[in-house]
Amino acid sequence: MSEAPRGATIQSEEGPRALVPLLARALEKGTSDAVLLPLRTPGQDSYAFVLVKDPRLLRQADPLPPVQTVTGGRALSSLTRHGGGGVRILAVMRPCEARGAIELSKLGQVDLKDVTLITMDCPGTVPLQRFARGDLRPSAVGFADQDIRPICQVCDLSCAAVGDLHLGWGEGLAPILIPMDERGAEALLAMGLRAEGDTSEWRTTVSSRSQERRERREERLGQLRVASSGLDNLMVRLDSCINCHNCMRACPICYCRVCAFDIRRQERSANEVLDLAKARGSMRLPMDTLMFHLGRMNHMSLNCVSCGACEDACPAGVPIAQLFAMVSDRTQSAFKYRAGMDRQQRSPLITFLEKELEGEDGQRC
Amino acid sequence: MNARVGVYVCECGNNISDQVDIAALVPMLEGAPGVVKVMSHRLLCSKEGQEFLAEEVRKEGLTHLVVAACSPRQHLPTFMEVCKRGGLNPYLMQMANIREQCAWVTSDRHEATEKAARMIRAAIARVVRQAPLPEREVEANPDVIIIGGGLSGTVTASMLAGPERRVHVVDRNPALAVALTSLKGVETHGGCEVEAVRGFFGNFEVELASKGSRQEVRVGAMVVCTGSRAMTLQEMGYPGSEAPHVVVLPQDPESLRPYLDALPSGQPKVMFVHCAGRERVGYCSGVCCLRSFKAMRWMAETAPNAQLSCLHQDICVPGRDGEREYQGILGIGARMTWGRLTALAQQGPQVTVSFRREDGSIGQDAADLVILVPATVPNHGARALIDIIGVEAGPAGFVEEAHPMLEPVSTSVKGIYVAGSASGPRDGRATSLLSLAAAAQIAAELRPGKTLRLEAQTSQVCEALCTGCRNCMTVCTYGAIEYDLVAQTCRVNETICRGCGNCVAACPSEAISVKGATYQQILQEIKEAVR
Amino acid sequence: MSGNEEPRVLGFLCNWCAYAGADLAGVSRLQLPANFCVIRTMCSARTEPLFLFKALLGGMDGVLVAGCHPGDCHYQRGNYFTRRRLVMVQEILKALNMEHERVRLHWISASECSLYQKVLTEFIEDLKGMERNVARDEVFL
Amino acid sequence: MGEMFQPRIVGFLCNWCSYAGADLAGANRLNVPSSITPIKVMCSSRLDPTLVLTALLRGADGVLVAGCHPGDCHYGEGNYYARRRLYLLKEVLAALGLEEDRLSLEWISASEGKRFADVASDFDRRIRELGPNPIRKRGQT
Amino acid sequence: MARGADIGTEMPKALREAVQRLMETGGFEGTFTLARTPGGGVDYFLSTKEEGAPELLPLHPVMPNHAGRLLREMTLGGAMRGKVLVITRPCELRGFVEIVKRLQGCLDNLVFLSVVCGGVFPLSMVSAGWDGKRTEEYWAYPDGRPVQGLRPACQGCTEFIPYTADLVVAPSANGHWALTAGSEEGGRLIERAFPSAPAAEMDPKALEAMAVARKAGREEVLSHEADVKGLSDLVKVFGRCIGCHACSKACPICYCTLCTFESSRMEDRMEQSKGQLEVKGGIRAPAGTVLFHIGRMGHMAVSCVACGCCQDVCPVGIPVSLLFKKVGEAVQARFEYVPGRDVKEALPINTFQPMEFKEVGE
Repeated sequence: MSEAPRGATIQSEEGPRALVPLLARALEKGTSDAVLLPLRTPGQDSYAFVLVKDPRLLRQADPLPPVQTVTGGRALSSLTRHGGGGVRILAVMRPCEARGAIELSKLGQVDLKDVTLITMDCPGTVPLQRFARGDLRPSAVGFADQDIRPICQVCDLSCAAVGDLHLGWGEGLAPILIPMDERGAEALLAMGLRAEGDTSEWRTTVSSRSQERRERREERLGQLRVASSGLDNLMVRLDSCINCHNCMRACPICYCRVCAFDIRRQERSANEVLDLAKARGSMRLPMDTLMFHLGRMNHMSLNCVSCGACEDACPAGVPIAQLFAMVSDRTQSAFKYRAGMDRQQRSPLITFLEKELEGEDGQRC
Repeated sequence: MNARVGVYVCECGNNISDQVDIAALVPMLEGAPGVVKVMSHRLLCSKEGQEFLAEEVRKEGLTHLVVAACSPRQHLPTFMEVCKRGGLNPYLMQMANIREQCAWVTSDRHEATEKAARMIRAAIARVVRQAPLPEREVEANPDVIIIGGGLSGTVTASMLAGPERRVHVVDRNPALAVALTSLKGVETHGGCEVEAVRGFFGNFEVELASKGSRQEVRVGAMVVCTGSRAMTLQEMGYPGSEAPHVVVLPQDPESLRPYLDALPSGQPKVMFVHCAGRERVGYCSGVCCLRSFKAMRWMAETAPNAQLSCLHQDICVPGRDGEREYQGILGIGARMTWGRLTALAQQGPQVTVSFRREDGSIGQDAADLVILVPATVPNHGARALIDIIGVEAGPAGFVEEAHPMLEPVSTSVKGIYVAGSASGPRDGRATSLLSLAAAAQIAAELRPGKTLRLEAQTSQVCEALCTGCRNCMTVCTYGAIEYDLVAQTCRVNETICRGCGNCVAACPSEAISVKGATYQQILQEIKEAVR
Repeated sequence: MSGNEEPRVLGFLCNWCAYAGADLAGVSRLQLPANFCVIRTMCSARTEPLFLFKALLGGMDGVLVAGCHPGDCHYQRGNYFTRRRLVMVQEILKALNMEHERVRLHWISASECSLYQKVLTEFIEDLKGMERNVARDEVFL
Repeated sequence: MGEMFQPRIVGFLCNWCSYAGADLAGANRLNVPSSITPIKVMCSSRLDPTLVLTALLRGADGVLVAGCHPGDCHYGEGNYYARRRLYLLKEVLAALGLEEDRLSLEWISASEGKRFADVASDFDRRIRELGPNPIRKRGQT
Repeated sequence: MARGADIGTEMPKALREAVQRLMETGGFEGTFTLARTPGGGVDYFLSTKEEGAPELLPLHPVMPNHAGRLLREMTLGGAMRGKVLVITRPCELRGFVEIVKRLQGCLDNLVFLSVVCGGVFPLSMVSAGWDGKRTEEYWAYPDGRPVQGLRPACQGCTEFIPYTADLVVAPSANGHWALTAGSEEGGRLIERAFPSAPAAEMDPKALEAMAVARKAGREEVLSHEADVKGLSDLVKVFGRCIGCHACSKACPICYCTLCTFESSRMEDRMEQSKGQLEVKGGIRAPAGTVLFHIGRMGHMAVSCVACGCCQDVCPVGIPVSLLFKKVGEAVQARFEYVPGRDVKEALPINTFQPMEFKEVGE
């Protein structure tokens, strides 16, 4: 859509929760078969993505929970990895999760054919471990929350309207549903709404929010770069890493069945380790911490959406999402790619131009 | 079974031993894991050396062999044969190139010896991780399909057809030349188009469609002889080219006769404009100057009172006869002007020709008849055909050769060849030459009754690890990887795979590996290199 | 079970004894419950514990594993391993208070068609006395 | 450093161009630093970044990857992919301040024996200036 | 049992010195032990030289990785060439022995030093910063009072005495600690390292007091979070599982290269899920959370050594280790099996007695 999009304003005080009755209406209308969104779990202490067909289940729904458990991309992948099977799904998730889903669709792990992605302005989430321990149980997260994860605090795409339908909201802003394409418009219609409202207020808000975040991102990641540049500093940054590889498992992009670096954990024989230990005095075990993190950066930094799931899953408190953000900001801009933003653009490593990557800063390659 | 590796160091006369201290080298290698024998020899590639090596393999019961000698690019086949004679699978042999890449390039004897040791240890570590590979062969269909029944198609067909090889010739044109239809062993399919191609070298299935009917032809190879054509006036797009006295130079100058008859009496001006459409296509077609000169000569004979002129850019008349033709044209008094055609305009009975001179200024001339000498472009339908058969095309839409010098009639797809001007503008002579070359290459590679040797070191997919992301498929040049819709994993067609390993690097899951260059094998080499 | 709903039961029958016994029950025209689904395995030892968990969590009200009597295994000793595995499965279910009665192991030879009928009927009767398997309606599995 | 620094450089050479080029350097008796140990790969595209990374993290002081010139790849377009992959690796290393200069990608054809020798010598000199790979001394990787 | 040597009262310093002596006199090529990382944390190291070696912290009360897992990864390809002193806790040693039974590692040339184990603290406590006072409290002579803040699995651990260690650090009498021998090799090592130290033995009273405290602790920890009453409770407990499978990756027993729960055979096709969606009105995505955990119990409950690593790495704090402990104990008791007790003892699911469990199947 070239001209400014229009949206449907919803009269509600509830922010993203206002979506729930609309989704129920869309389900009842029958234009969609199911809704994928986070539900409160039976223990009432967490959230999980559920594919909902029965609208009664939506009573437990929270479209924008204060914590990120499984990312939406992974949830969608688990359902559609082997094809969507013609089930028309309205999938509600945060922009970073939706970007993850889009990246996964490029990697053949998500089938978006019959999926309508619904995204919304995201104020960020609180750290999963603190939430799980019960230290932090906010009922809702606001845009000014100081407890949100460090990676959310520097997210400049928290309001990226990458879905087919996007919900804009925030302090002093009435919720507004904005169709971003044909599919979104259809979904809006199924909810019984019309995109007649002006979106300029939302756009202004988002643009200033993003600008602020971009500046903070530059600043904080810049500080991190200074603090972790070079082998010595980097090793200090990774010191508490226990090589559990859980960052990789929580990552929505890491889609391999067995991580290459898990296979390689058994690569060194006892004698090899002994020889190395003798040569260097001692060897920390398990080995190849750096290999794992650098290798993973090579495998997926181009597709990293900075969702922070890795950092949430790290039992050792490594600021891994921030390190990845720092690296992937650079690698993605080197290939003029921003993960999950453009569904048409091909992933950089499976395509090429005959003339490229030359000049500018000399002969890098 | 435990590995028994034999390491044989060739002195290569003095070529290696001059620079590498063989006496010091041999003990450095003893005791490497799996190594049961290390020995040096004066010249392993000699007849005596080969026999010695084959005997050693047998006598020592070697399971793996390392030959430290010259470049595998020189003697790999030699020593693979030796393995076979010794009863060892030839892929269980690894060569360490200590001549070209060590002895000959290292001046310090000590350093050369150390480096040789590293290289040989790497070869040992690599070879013990090598599995025996079968020499794979596939039954091949000797029949050939030729797409296009023009000059190149006819030449190729006449060379290939025989009692043991059936040749199919397909052409969009329903009426094919008698030269073709009367050929023995040739089956013509006039008025047909290729709809789909399945399979691979030796076993293609080609689907042909004509109006209302379909048929399938099974062949071992395909030759693209779609030829080329002249660019049309519309395609050239010069302003005013619709003027009645502007004409494109036809294949046969005789076709110009009606225009000559219509020329005013007296001394009518006839202008040949070279390089028509050259800017549009972006290349010099290379064959048109000569064609134009021949037409001018014909015209000088047919209409002797006509004043001939020629607007040209560069004169391109390579070869034995070109210069003679050019001088001939100058001899008959044709006026040569340098200029780049910009526009044409019919003004009264004459056509005004505007052109840009070398210095950028605009010149004008007028003629009673303007003959545009057109650029050569791929034939109609070539683009669609290229997409159907899956070969690479260049920017101009011609079929791209596998290699312009080494493989001028091969394409990016093994078993699909290109002849004549389907791969670029050609004159008749080059067309025939390339057609003969294609026929010869097919005759050599696809001999009736012979099976085809396939690349042994191909890629393979581990289904349990494959996630179906199809990165490997995307980067494969040869279309050797298929996606199995039921299993939802990728699979390598080992008949097509050529073993470059690009897919391996594209797969993050290590679900795909290439035999003979597995991760472990390269890793072992790395370890030895950094030791 | 609430109402008159029939319990759904899955059976893993070994080819040589239990399955043959089931066939014989058919030949003998013995009447059997309809809501019983059979999976034939070559040996009862093929029945992975995982299959049992999967069936239970998939909403099956009961799972029956039946093989040759101890000592009669067509593959000599497969059913001894089956027995240990079933012991393990039942211990796991017991420890989690998960209605281990839903999983049963029986030895049924090729000639014991009436035992087959009896085992099956009793199993289903017992299941009727239990609640419907909650896994059938559980969204968060 | 107590003793003279003898770099260890891994040279990944593509079979069709650069390996042949290195052979030619030999045939012409040019001088190539012995620090470079060649490893033949069929195509530069066989090298995934992690393999190159493995070499660096296992202690190689430098890694030289050489393949056919763009457009000349024996397999059509492998080297274009190789270029992107290594570019990515360099970017990752650079982002973390990890001496990306220890890695170099060069195009060397089969006829460029002289160029191979020059590139190798030049790279060897640059690595000597950089000094030993610090990872070699570390008790943790 | 061979003799033991009194090493004094000052733990953990005395332990460090004992290790030093053993290294000097035992003919070892290296020590596998916890040590200080450059960044100030604690992790396992294989240390060979004294100079430049990190500060050794043998038996420091944390378990960043399960030593059995690390030893497995190292010795999968064959035995260690030289003799190495491996300093681990009893559950780590048992875990390694258990995995060696599955041919995933090799015990040759490894000499084990273990401890009458006081348990370890959770990993989160380490990343929050370690306080020296805690070390002092931890190494106080055991008198039956539980140490506060240990891993839940440790609070209820009743298998705190190692079975197959060559050397065992144990409470002796009067507040003294002893290095005792668990094998002939251990006896020889002690003789060589401590030719003149006063003889000492394990203190049965201290062990008894520990056992009583642990039994009480076990009742305590298993009675809360691990007390599940059927599927609905399980769904509540595992409701917050994010499916990262960190528990299985940290587990010393889970050794599969491709976990079956991550393989394609466990992935539902949408065509199949549709039916479930109809019946239930909704399905969790990814589904299979409970199946994963119960299925994993089916795979490794017989071998679970209740080390607690699974719970330590769980990012959402599910009491995984307690549930596994409960289930593992039940299964192991039925087979009268203690995992890792003896490397020659067959895995209960890989063996059978013809005349057993007669009640099952009839």
